[in-house]
Amino acid sequence: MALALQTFSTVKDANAALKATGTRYLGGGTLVVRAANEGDVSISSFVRSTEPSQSAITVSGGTVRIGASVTMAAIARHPDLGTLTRAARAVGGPAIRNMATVGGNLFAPTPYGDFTVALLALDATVSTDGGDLPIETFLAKRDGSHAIVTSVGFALPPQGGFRFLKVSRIKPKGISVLSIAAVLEQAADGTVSAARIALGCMADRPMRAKAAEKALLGRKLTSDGIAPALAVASEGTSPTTDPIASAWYRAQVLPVHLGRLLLGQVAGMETKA
Amino acid sequence: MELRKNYFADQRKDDLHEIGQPRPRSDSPGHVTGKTAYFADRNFPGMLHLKMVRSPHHHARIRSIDTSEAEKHPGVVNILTAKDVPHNVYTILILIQIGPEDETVLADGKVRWKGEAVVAVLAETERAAQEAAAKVKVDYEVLPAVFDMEEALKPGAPIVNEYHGQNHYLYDSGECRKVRFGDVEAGFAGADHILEQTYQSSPIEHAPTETTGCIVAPEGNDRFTCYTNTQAMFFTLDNASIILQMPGNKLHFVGGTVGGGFGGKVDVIVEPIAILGAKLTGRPVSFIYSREEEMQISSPRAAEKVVIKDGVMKDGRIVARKVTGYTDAGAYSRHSPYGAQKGAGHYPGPYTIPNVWIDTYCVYTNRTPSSAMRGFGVTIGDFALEVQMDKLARLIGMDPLEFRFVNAYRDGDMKAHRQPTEGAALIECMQEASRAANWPVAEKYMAMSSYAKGA
Amino acid sequence: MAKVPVQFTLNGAEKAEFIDSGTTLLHALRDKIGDTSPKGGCHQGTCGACSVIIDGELRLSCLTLAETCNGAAITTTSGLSEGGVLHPLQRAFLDAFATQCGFCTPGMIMAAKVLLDHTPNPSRDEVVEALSGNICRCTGYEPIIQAVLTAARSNSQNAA
Amino acid sequence: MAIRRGRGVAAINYPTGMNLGGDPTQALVHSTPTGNFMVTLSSVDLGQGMKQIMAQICAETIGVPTDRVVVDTADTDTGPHCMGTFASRGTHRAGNAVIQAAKEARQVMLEVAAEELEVNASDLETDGQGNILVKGAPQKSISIFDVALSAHFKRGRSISGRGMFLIPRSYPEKETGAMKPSTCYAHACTVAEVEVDDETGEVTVLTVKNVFEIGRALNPKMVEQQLVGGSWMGISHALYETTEPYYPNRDHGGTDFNQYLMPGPGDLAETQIIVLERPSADGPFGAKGPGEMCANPQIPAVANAVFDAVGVRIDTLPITPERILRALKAQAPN
Repeated sequence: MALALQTFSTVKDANAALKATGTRYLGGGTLVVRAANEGDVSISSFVRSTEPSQSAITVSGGTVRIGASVTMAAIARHPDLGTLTRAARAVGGPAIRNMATVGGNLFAPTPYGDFTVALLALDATVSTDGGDLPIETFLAKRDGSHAIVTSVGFALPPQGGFRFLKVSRIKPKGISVLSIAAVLEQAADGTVSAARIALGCMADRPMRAKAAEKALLGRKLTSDGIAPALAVASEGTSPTTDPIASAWYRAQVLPVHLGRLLLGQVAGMETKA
Repeated sequence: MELRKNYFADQRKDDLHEIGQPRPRSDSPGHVTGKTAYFADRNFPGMLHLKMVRSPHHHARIRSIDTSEAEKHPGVVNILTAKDVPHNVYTILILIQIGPEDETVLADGKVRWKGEAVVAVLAETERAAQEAAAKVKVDYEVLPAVFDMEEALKPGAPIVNEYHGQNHYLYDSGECRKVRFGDVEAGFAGADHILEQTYQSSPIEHAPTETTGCIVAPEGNDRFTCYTNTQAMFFTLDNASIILQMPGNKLHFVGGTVGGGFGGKVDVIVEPIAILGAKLTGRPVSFIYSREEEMQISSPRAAEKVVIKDGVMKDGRIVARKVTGYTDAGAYSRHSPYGAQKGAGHYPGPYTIPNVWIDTYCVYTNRTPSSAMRGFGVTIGDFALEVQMDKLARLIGMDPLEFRFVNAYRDGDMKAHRQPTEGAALIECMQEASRAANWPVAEKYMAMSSYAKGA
Repeated sequence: MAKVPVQFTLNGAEKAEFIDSGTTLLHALRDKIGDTSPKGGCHQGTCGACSVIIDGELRLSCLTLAETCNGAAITTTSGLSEGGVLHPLQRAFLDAFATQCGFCTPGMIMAAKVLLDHTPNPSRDEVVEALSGNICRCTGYEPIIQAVLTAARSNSQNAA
Repeated sequence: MAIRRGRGVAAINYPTGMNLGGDPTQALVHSTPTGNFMVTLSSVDLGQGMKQIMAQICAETIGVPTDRVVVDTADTDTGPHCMGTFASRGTHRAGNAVIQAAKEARQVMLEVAAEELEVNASDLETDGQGNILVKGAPQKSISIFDVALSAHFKRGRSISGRGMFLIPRSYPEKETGAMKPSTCYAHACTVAEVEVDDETGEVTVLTVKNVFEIGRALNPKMVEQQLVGGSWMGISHALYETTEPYYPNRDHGGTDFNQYLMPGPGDLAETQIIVLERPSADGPFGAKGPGEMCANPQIPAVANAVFDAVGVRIDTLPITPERILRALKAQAPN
């Protein structure tokens, strides 16, 4: 079967077309066109939707909704999404960021999917034609998911409450050794009152570091304060081994990098902004 | 860049018109305007695309190959197997009488590394070739494989390549290329310290931005023009002539504009099969490695293991050096027997050592055949030698840079392979490095010269 | 095989072709239209040699389907010099000896052009970031970074 | 967390050519009717700039500006044999062949000029600008343009030459290994300075100071290109590159430029290049082959610098953060 592209003006029609075998949804092309170029003959047809809502970013009342077709570059330059610039710019180089979409990133296999790590820490909601799912549930089920993602939504974290770190061997553009996103709320005395920490490359898809989150509660962000959280940071992880790093290495340096992120020791990190 | 004209000024005239001038490169305007024509910047009507069916196993017997479904696939024009290649078993260095022929163009009865070419599919489009390749059925009986050079050299190890019969290349000097100079054991016996260390590398890819490939066009007169990015035109033409049993006058190679080579494009892999495809179909054929093929199928720089044993005196003189080098050729020779031999000629490095013993082995394992790369036979050896030098200096409590001055070769010094040193300049490089890096050494070293002692 | 029409401007000139559906822009440009300045270094989106500018944005033509470019304005390196006069970036690459094998050069120039179009006086870090999706195996990048910085300076001088 | 600094040195030499296989290259040179010169080869330019260098070598030898020389390569229907571009042999071997061919062509050119000027050819010299002058009487001269016209249309001479450079094969002696693996050697010394993060094993190469002795810098800017790019590749080999990250385990080989690691533009060391020239006896204008050796000394220099920084020896390439971290953890905890 020669390849073909089918374009639909609504998500509904595109979803219907995706029921046929050999079809793959075309977002920015960075995953599926690559697969076809590399000889994945299971792909015979690209399906895309041009429904305008998929390309929209809306920010209102502290809530953000990002259409699934929005690119990393569009997020990085959006005036109201400064919090996420670092995470959006963690994806690829400039050309990739002009192509790679939020929707695609949700499906990107480890070690890709750094932006999804951010979305997981933000506890985003993933919307499809068929309804909404918490991102954690969505990620768990994504391999069997055929419904086109239309958007993701989340509450903007308080000022300085979002932290993101991607560790890579190559600068400025390298794929992840690991990535960490954290949404932290602190009480007036500096103790952590709420924490969500998401990890990339510590499993076959982004995951939450729930033991570490729990261990941070009521603690201050000092070396001593975070020590219990670092001690349990690897709980539940099954880090990936790939050409970039082994599972052993990832497990070893996770607490180191998490500690640096929590202590604000990451170069270029804006903990206030 | 700074040219230091004060060194060796007595040996050089600087009165030239064109040499030594920073003339602009004549090819750069083409590069910056995108007009430089690389081999793939050609498009012939009716051009076919060649895709390889490759072995998924490291070592396996081929029980059968079934191409019937693939042949029926729309767009497929021809499918080639071992029986279609006139002289299927070859080795490229046969041109300089380094045999035996040990490699197949298309696997015949056996595969010896994961990724080995088994069946070539020629189709109207890349996509049709990929789809048809997926329909070729090869029945394999998986065999035990060996990946570790030490394991491969043990008795009873699976034999990687029957054309050799054992898992190492057989030189006229035996299982290894040897250099013997002085009496190394006597040297060790008289040394203040002995240090034996092992160094290891893994395969390294040339990773040129332009992948290996060629486009072959029939000229219509029984001649075939092969547009190629080979690093060696006649070397490739002559090997293709042997493999295809075609007289050289039927072959016309055009190249010379290459998107990076670094030694990765001297293996004569894509051209013969593409020419054969063009000959059998009468149509132009394009065979261009995918990036994945370039990374994992094309020959890398060999992994090497280097064992160095040194005897050193408290005053810094190295009095004996024994080096055992192992080059991991992968499943086939390609250029590796040459590289291992080149290594033997390179040790013990740019130092004058009275007692030297070198053994270099070319070892076969079930991995991607390795071959030449920038610094062939030397790069990894230099890593081992120069880390060893650092360790020796620290062992005797000497500054590592000064330690190298003590041992540096100079004009007239006899090398282990029995050539007198000529044109040495190691000392001057180190003197300049001492200044540039603000790494002071004793005045006596700064006063040294590579010119023959007493000259 | 279904042929579909594509129509866009390439370096200012109208182009219209019938192509196989699913064809990448890289193939359409090189094999149908004959602009071979974008190079196919990986077809994976990992080398940047195929970079082109689509409606002002840097894109990888190997991962872009040509059909999705209908109505777009596409710029390639072959379209930068006008009337035989090199673009300042091309001039700077020549003067800095920033090309060796030249295979990455058209993509590098595209990436640099987009940078300078949006950021006429970039910092070194901004240049590094702009070039980060493009692989060069020959130069060690430094001459390329210097060429882009030089081109930016010459641009700002001309503007002043 | 501690960022620890160290420096290391390495010194190397490198053989030019493939003597152990036998090493020939041929060249042809001829003039056009208007006194431009064609160099015909089958040598391959990999991007290192062979065509430009051959043009400069021919121009110097004939006595014309480089832009009057065109290099035609590599077409096996027209170009004479060349062993290939590898083993740092291109400039050295092909350059010598071009010199020989250009000398022969130059001799014909001078003979024709001598007939035109009615002097002896041995009394003539070139000015490098395209003119042939009588030694000691430069007012008596003829342009190479006119000489070529005369040769073609008046005197029936072919201003052309054949060049052949062959290093005969050296066969290593079986028992002693006596051999002649090279005709000349280039040299280098590198000092590298690194920072090592002792909690993650990450290495940053801060500076590399490279001194290269290359015989003769035929085109200094092109030499610089090679040496800067080579120095980068050396660092890349030291810290990043492998197609089998878990060698000898065959799994997890990279298949793209994301997985196959090389330093990016944000990973560059401050690089200093210093060049010395000790002309080789048999090189074209004394040149040796710098293309390969320039990527070698950085590897051990970086390895030694890592030891200097954190006190662990990594004797396996590449020196990855993982290998450093494992070694640090294996060190006695005190």
